[in-house]
Amino acid sequence: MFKKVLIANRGEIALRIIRACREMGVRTVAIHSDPDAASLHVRFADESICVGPADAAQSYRNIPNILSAAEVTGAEAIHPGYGFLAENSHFAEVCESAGIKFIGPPAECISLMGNKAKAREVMMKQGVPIIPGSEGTVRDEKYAIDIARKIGYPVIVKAVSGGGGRGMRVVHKEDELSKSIQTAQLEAKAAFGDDSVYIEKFFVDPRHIEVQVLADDKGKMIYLGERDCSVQRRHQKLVEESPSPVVDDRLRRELGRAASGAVSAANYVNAGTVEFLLDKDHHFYFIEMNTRIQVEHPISEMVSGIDLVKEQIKIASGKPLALKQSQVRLQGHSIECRINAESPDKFTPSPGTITAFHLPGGPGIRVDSACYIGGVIPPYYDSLIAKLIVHAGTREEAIARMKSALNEFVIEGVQTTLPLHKRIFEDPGFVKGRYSTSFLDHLLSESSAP
Amino acid sequence: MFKKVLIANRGEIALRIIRACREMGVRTVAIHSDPDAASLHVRFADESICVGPADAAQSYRNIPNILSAAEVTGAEAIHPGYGFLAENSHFAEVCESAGIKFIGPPAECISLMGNKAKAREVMMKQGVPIIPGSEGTVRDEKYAIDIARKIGYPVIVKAVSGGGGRGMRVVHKEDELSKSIQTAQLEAKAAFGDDSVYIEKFFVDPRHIEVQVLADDKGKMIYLGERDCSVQRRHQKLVEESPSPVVDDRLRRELGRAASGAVSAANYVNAGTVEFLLDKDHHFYFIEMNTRIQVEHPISEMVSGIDLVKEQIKIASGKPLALKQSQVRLQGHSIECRINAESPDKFTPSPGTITAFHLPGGPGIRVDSACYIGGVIPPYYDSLIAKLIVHAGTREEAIARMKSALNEFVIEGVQTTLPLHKRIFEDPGFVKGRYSTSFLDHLLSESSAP
Amino acid sequence: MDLKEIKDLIELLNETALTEIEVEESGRRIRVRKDAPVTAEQIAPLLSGPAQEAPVQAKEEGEGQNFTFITSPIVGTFYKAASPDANPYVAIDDRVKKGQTLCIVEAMKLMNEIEADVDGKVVAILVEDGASVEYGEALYKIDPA
Amino acid sequence: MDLKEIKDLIELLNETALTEIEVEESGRRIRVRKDAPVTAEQIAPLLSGPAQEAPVQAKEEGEGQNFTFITSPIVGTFYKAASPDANPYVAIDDRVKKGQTLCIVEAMKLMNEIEADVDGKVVAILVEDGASVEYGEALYKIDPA
Repeated sequence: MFKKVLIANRGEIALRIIRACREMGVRTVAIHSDPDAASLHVRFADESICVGPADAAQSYRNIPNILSAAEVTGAEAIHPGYGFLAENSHFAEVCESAGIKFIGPPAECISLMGNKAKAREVMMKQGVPIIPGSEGTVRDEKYAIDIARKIGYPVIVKAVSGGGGRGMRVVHKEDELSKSIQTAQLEAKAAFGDDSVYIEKFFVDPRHIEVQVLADDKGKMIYLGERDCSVQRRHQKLVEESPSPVVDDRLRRELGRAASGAVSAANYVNAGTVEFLLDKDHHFYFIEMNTRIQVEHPISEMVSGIDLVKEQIKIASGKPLALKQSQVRLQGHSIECRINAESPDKFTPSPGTITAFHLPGGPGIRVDSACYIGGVIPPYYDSLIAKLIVHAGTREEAIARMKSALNEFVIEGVQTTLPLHKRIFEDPGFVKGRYSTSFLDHLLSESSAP
Repeated sequence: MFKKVLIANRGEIALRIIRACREMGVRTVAIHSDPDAASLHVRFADESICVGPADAAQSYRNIPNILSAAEVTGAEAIHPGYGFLAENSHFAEVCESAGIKFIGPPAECISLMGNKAKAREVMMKQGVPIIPGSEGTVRDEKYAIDIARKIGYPVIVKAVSGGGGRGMRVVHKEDELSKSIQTAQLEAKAAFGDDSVYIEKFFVDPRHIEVQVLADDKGKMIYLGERDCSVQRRHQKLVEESPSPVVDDRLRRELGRAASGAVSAANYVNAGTVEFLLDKDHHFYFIEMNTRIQVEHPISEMVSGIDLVKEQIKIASGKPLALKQSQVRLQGHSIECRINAESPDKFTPSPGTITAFHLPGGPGIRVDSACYIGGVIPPYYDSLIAKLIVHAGTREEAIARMKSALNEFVIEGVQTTLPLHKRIFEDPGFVKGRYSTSFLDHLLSESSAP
Repeated sequence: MDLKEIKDLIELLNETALTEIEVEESGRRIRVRKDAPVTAEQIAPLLSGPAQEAPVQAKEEGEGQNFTFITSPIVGTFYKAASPDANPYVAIDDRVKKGQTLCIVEAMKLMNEIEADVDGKVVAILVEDGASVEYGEALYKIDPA
Repeated sequence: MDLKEIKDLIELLNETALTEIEVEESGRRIRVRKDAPVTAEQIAPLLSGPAQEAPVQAKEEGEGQNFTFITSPIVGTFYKAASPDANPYVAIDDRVKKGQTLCIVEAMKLMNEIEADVDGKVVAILVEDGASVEYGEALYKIDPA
């Protein structure tokens, strides 16, 4: 086991990793930018180093300074968290060449999964169901038209290097196709420096279902059930639950088998998430694989009883997985709300100083947060204030518990999404488990209607 | 199910019951004394009624005002929590005669278990192992001498109506016996208005092991494993864990069988705790049965996944137990620390205003507390600030998690027992699970030694 | 949110010579109150003393006048008269004498007569007939002048 | 405890014209700093602008004198001289010119020469030879007078 780990992140995930390390007897090094000097991750780490100014490109993404910080503190491994450098294959590579263990998959896995078209190809070969669409990138207009006719409209044009909704265009008719491809290419070039795009079947009102996997470097892997992350606003998840209200045992096994296939195809090691789109007929299709710990990992921890961050660290240190698939037992129901510092209607960021912060408590309540009274939500980074996670015997009890907890949660000084979260748990469609990725748009348009 | 429940308590247990009610869709009525008007239990209940001044005898123990409060608010049931009226059989009786359901056992169970000598007799008849000692109360000096000779010194003289260490005397030699009985009688008379005492074998360095039971009014019962509450200071528990580090599966089944016997013997209904003394040879003896929810109930909830307060309410409303004993599955290890507003060395109460209150969070952390920044710990009631509960896969992990959480917990404005709790989890004896009820006295005398 | 408001009120209270502030709006009521610093000598009788059944007397200072409030010593239902057909014990502007019955608070099917503990004039009746009252709730405002 | 101390410091800071307070004791360091209110125009370049490698310049006001601090633009190991045998680049009381090498900060096996960005006199060398330095850590105190 490592003696010292550097955490190349901030906020709640940095604190989450520090907690895991402390419980394992591993010393921690926090890095931080200038404005984060008074952050809890800095306070609770054994050591801390300032790596740059507010701009993340010069601090939390500053590879030379972060590696120097590992070097001067004698850290043997780096945990990247999520965001920042977590899915940067170059960073993983540089870590390994500097003799510092990157707590995540090998650089090749990151770069394979970072290339959406290549990932599709590999999954197809392995027999993992993929969304019908082009083989590789689309350069040629005639090929695009043929493909779109074959799979049927609507189709979606996507950037190969894309993410977060940028470089995407939904096309409903053939005469829009050519223009949409050009626009997507321009956006992709501007956003990612790569104008390659591909075409896929576009599904109306699908669900977003993802499978959590853990794989060690001995070739063993397990999956920990699915998360339903369909409550999204512009591809930003707001509420996640596990299990999904529409996945039964048979579908769960099929999803697990597909996720196992994805892991094998990529020679994947460490924690990862295989994302699927689930259509109305409960057919599922591989979307992409996230090669990192995810924001919503706690709900899988609650139902499986497995500490995913500790497992990440154990796997990176060369330990084999302690559990077999047959020993994974999923119990009860877990839901997570991401409480952001945003106006709950317009979603404009609301940075500022937290003037009141009272957490809900009691049975089945978990809060992952790095906020405190007097602490600041700076304008430079993401707006997550806290993840409120509940666990209960059934979905119905979990919803009741979440409603109760949301009402106890007091945050002042900044605007938050708490009012929106309360609305979601009052919505009859959500309560019945009948929702898709367009649920939140519908809910929000209801309120803006006269 | 009840539509409205009145909670005849304050602090964290009142909030705990309110949370359970809200999750079950049951409306709540909080009662409070004058100085508790700004308490969280008042804030989070649907309705609240002031029932008297600071003095608990005139507010939280004021039976007429509490019943009137139930009447004017239309509450169908009263949850007494722990302390105050929870083990007052007269109150349970008056509730029933006023047509208000008392959420607890029948009044006869409370009064039977409140009489320690009678409870011994009943248990003995049922075959539950009891501590060797006198049959019934001791009035006659010759009988006392005979009994003490038979069971062997040291022996302990105890008040029949006793509790909390008052009216107790340990006797090491025969020539001390007669005087000790007289002193105990005087103390018992003064404290409880009843000078009856009895004699028991006194064990050196035993463990305090208790079994949580749930029984419905159809005659079904289950037990949820044991709690080890040996870390005590003058019979006040400070740290509890479940399972006990010294109880194996065989002993657990035997304890469960004995607890079941106690439930049958008393015709017990609702949640209760059967307390045992465990000697060095792992023989156990019935001490008493607590006829209420206990402060340390969360650790049993964590390992069993069963919400004990919800079960209490369900049982009181006439619902049968949903689980059979064979379906009770205990998982992992849970530990609770009671953080009190006391000086950590002298244990003098430290009431005051909470000026900083930062809770630990993350996986496996639960906090039950009714404190908040700006809130007041009044001098009139007990000094519990918060119960910090951890749950993890193994005892080792649970200890590591507790140490980490204790270090994150920030409480200012009053003195707390946090420093003492930190010391306990650093103690090699505790870490190895080798401790008895005299553990804390030894630990404290070490520090006061020069 | 209440926590913040309560804190603000406490702060305000501590900065001033006031001993109580009460705010009521849209069905919600917040009251903060401070006592003189509590000493062990004061707590001891509190913890062991017998229940006081005498009406609690509270005073209000305002515009140079001292008013006395008759508050409910118990939780129950407030009645202005001995029975639905009877006249109210007292009306506004009536002069009352110490020991005179002002109203009834019913609790546990028992009618508890609440008496004036001061001579004076009834300035206001603060509770509706038949309303439920909590401990310490003001029932009558009396001008002892 | 820190939360309280941080809050106190923030308060102190807000009451004065200072923009930063730093307290260090028994191995723990707290620094609170305030900026001018941040506007959207200011954030935009921050989020997209190129990495600045120039040494950060900080000023201190004290006893009527303005000092300039040469701070480390990177994380690494501080060396006063080009090699263990060589003389330090500069010593206390030396006069330095803008662009003159003051020291080396080694990072990633690369020696990064840190230059003075102002003419002046070296008043203090704030870091031990061979110590690790973080981003923004003050290395030299310069009197530009």
